[in-house]
Amino acid sequence: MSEMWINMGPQHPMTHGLWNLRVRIDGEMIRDVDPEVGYLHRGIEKISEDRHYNEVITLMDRCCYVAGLAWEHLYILSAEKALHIEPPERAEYLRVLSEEFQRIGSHVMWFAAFVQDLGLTSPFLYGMRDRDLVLDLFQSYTGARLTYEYMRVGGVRNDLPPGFTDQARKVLDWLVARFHDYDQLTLGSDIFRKRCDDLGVLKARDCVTHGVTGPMLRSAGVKRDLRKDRPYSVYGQLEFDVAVADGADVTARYLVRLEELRQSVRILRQVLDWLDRHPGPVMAEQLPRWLGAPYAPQGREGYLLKRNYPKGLGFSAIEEPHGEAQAYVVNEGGEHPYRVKFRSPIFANLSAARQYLVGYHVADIPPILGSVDVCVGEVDR
Amino acid sequence: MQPEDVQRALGPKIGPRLVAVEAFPGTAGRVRFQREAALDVFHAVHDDLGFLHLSMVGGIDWVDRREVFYVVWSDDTKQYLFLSTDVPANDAHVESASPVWPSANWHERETWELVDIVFDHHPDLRHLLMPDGYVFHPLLRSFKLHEPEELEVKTRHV
Amino acid sequence: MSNVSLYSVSYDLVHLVLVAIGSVFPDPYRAWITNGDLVTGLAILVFGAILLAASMLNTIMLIWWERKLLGRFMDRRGAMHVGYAGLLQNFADGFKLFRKSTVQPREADALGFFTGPTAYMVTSLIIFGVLPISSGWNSGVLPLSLLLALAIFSFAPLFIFVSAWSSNNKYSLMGGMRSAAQMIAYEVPLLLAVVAVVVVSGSFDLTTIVYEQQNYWFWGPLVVAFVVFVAGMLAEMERIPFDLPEAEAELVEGWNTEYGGMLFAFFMFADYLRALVASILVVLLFLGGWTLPSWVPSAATSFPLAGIFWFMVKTYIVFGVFVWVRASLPRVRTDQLLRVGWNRMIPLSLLSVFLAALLVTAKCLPVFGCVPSPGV
Amino acid sequence: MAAEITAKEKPDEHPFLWVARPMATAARQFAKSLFRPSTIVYPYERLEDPKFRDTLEVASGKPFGVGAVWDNYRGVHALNIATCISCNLCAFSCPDICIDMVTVPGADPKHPKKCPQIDYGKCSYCGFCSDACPEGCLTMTTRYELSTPKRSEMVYSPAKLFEVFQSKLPMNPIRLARPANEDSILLEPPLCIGCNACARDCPTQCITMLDIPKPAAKPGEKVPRRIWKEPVINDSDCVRCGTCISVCPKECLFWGTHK
Repeated sequence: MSEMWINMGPQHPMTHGLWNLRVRIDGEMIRDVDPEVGYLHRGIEKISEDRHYNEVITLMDRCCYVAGLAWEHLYILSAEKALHIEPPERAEYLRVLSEEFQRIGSHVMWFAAFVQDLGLTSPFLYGMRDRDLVLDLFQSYTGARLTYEYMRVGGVRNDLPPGFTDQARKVLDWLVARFHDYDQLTLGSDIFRKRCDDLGVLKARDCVTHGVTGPMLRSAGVKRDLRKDRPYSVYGQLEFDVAVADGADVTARYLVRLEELRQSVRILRQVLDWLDRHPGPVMAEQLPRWLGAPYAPQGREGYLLKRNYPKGLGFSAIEEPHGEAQAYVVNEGGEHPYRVKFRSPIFANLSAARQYLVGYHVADIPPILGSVDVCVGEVDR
Repeated sequence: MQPEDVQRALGPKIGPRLVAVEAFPGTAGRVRFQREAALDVFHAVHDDLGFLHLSMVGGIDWVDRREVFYVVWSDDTKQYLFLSTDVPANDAHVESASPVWPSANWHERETWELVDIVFDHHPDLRHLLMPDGYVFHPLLRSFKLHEPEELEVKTRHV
Repeated sequence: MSNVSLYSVSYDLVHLVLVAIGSVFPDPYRAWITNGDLVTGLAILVFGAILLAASMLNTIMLIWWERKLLGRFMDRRGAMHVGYAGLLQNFADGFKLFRKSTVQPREADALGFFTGPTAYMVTSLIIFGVLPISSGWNSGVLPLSLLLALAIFSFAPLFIFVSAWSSNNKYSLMGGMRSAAQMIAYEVPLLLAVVAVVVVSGSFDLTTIVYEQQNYWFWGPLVVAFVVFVAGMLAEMERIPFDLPEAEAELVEGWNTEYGGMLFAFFMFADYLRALVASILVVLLFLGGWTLPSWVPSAATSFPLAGIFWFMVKTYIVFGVFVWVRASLPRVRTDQLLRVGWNRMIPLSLLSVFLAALLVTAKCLPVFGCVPSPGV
Repeated sequence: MAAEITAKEKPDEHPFLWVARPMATAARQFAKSLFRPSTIVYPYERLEDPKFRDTLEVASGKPFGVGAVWDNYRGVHALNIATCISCNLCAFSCPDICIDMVTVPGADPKHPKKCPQIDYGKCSYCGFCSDACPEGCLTMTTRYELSTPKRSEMVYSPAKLFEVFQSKLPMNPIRLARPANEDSILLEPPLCIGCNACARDCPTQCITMLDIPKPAAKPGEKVPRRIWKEPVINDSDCVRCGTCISVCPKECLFWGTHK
């Protein structure tokens, strides 16, 4: 049989973004793959070096367009460490609220895209409809539906509007009922099980070797979740379980994500209760003095350096909806960060593509990559 | 695991090529070593200390020198560990970590093309994010962005 | 049962017009104008035009029906702006496609590239010539109309493969291969399921088959054949869950990736023509055609064109079931599809033939509460 | 690596249910949305319309997250020209550099007034400008319909932004509180020449020039030629726009903390 290379991408329904998967096929079988990324490279790390600490937040929303608030949280945690700032506790709870709602939004969006790859058309719209409720909530307290710009160094921009928590609880109740529908539409159908069982298998050992994290790793039976293992923010005070499944295949990833949705709802109920009981400030009192008017003309050059502003290194890692994201901010005492480096979980998950794609059918590429949950904005940065 | 533990475990193997193990908030420490010791440090950290998971490789351009840093994670102690080494700017190359952690592959490709640090014995050092044949290294300090339109200070009387 | 048929109506119409025209001319010309051959020829043309218009119109309405149904399944509204409830949306879409220029890839083979969609469209249209619509409303009595319809129906893989191959696109080629494999695999059980119907009804004529169902619809006694036929038709129509040849997730649009404008419209339109044919065949073979059960009050069947009305209602409901399946099921994989086709469908369809023969020879049909018609 | 299974075990396949459950779910959704699908027929129905929102909630029972706080939406800006003090802070705070300060026609020609002009082709709606506005005259409204056939029409002049302000749309009420301990503007006295540029350009007129005593000439030194005045800045009125710093010819003003 003769083999041939086909380019799946950069414009292809499977890619969910702008990247290219080169596949060598033999009939319908995959013999080799070579992912090519970089079509969406905007140089966010470079641009950040020319921006004030707060202005970088606008870039974070564009990093991953389905998990903007999670990336804001990641950057803010790291920048605050580099600048030696302590946010108030209520701000931390608001950030966790945002991150968990973002997880729900991201996973529901993933569900929609994933079933669309399998040819299930109507659950796609159910997913988009349910995500819209989460976006409505975001709009009501951050003021935007996709690019939130909500968090600030030292806290968050504003407190919740009145009546938010009741509305949020109603939305959570509605969502929990919808998760049952999702299960019926996918796991309940024989065709889904026939297509997804034992597909795209990546065992725990390979996951660790190739740096794969997030739901893909947990679906292989490894119980690693930074929210539990290395509690950042206020996750240490919240009760939840880590979703783990056996099987390491597409169905297992589906199970892990659906369970994470339910755990997120559980976390959110606790956070909402806490927020109801503990009013307080959402912005740190003691900000570095120059953060107040960071944008105005600074006068003689280098005055900040002259003032001996403390330098610092900030490193943070969070469990983003797609996996383990890290940020490293180097503060050399200027008004801009000296260097910002982000670690995108999908970047690593995608680099292992050869391990979980070769040997399956061409028709299996969309569901397998769908279960990886590719978001190119954060791969290319 | 504390920085002292790391120092105790790595010290005998690496010897004087281990520059220091510093405390670094949120991690088990920051191991600074000379680049000649790179592979030994990687093997020691991977095999002896059990940091099986390489999360991130990156580079920083300090104009006169360049720093390569690695972030590794251990499932046993549930901690991160920073490794960092300096390379001179005019001779920026270091041993690749790919043989020890295959996940370093793409991270090193990215670091090479953005910060211009060559990784020796890398299996596949090609452009990743930038187009093939791109000769610049954008994350170097010498690579200037377009100047933003100068914000003139316009006041009422000018 | 009246003697009126679509062809006889058009013959009478043409005859009437020609006599009227001939009356103004002197005699030798009048005789030439009203002679039988000319009337027959023109009548065939008019008959074809009416058939074409009717089938086209129905297909467009079928697309509208699918869009509206699918919209409600997906918790949305479907087309709603052009015309009342979006009835004219598909005309607008068709007009848009009609105005687009036809782009031919440089490396494509022109002959196959253009004949493929055209022939696909034409063969799909021809089938309507042999399908009876109501009592007497047919193109005349064809003793083998069922066989003819299925024979024309199975031309399609050839043209799909030709257009896919001549597109010179790897995705198209894979789609064409899949299409050929799939259609051939499902052709066999489809025909075997039809054999079961033929065994029970004793005829290859669609009109006769419908009249055989006056006492009981065939889907009851021939339930296995019914299931096999519907599943086979889903595969032949290339609709979800069997739309692998144009699986948009991995093959972009499969064999019509390279087509745009009117040529794409041909493909799209022919797909729905075939869906209409499939729904009509299901109604004719298993759901009693234009007849209604005897317990239905006679008022429901006594108004003019009642047969056609009920026939269309049944057809649209059957298509609605196809839409329902599309809204709720994922796509299967090629190897799974073929395995089901060869390993499950063919034994099932053989079983259905066997059961049909058993029913007839053991005279079990009255079990279903029906008196067998004298022909059995 | 001991695995603990908290996700549900894979449910067993039901050989006889085949595809019944997904089809039943789809049919249930069909029945629910037969009369009122969840979609909102956008140009005719708008979520920001409170009347429509109330009827919808009753009709479908679906919780709508927006509730009564649609006002927080960050859309097109509204500019109250009357209260704008031309402090430039919006332009400085813009990460996308889409705000330009342009002269507003109709003002005193000797004292032309500059107000922000926003290019919505570049704007990212981050709200930093309205957060930075010390007078609250630049706010964001709920207007979100911006499509236009020409790129040049994406640039909103101050007059156009004032029209938005006059249309009385709900405005985003959220303000970012200024931190309690901001830097102040300090003077390095030996460098000052008393030129009055800072006091003249201060948008809030919080700088007053106070006379300082002219020192007596020391033997062998000339008294520097300058105006014997020094700026004094009223910190409670200052909006920290930095205009004085940028116009100071001698660079004698700088950011810092009072001792």
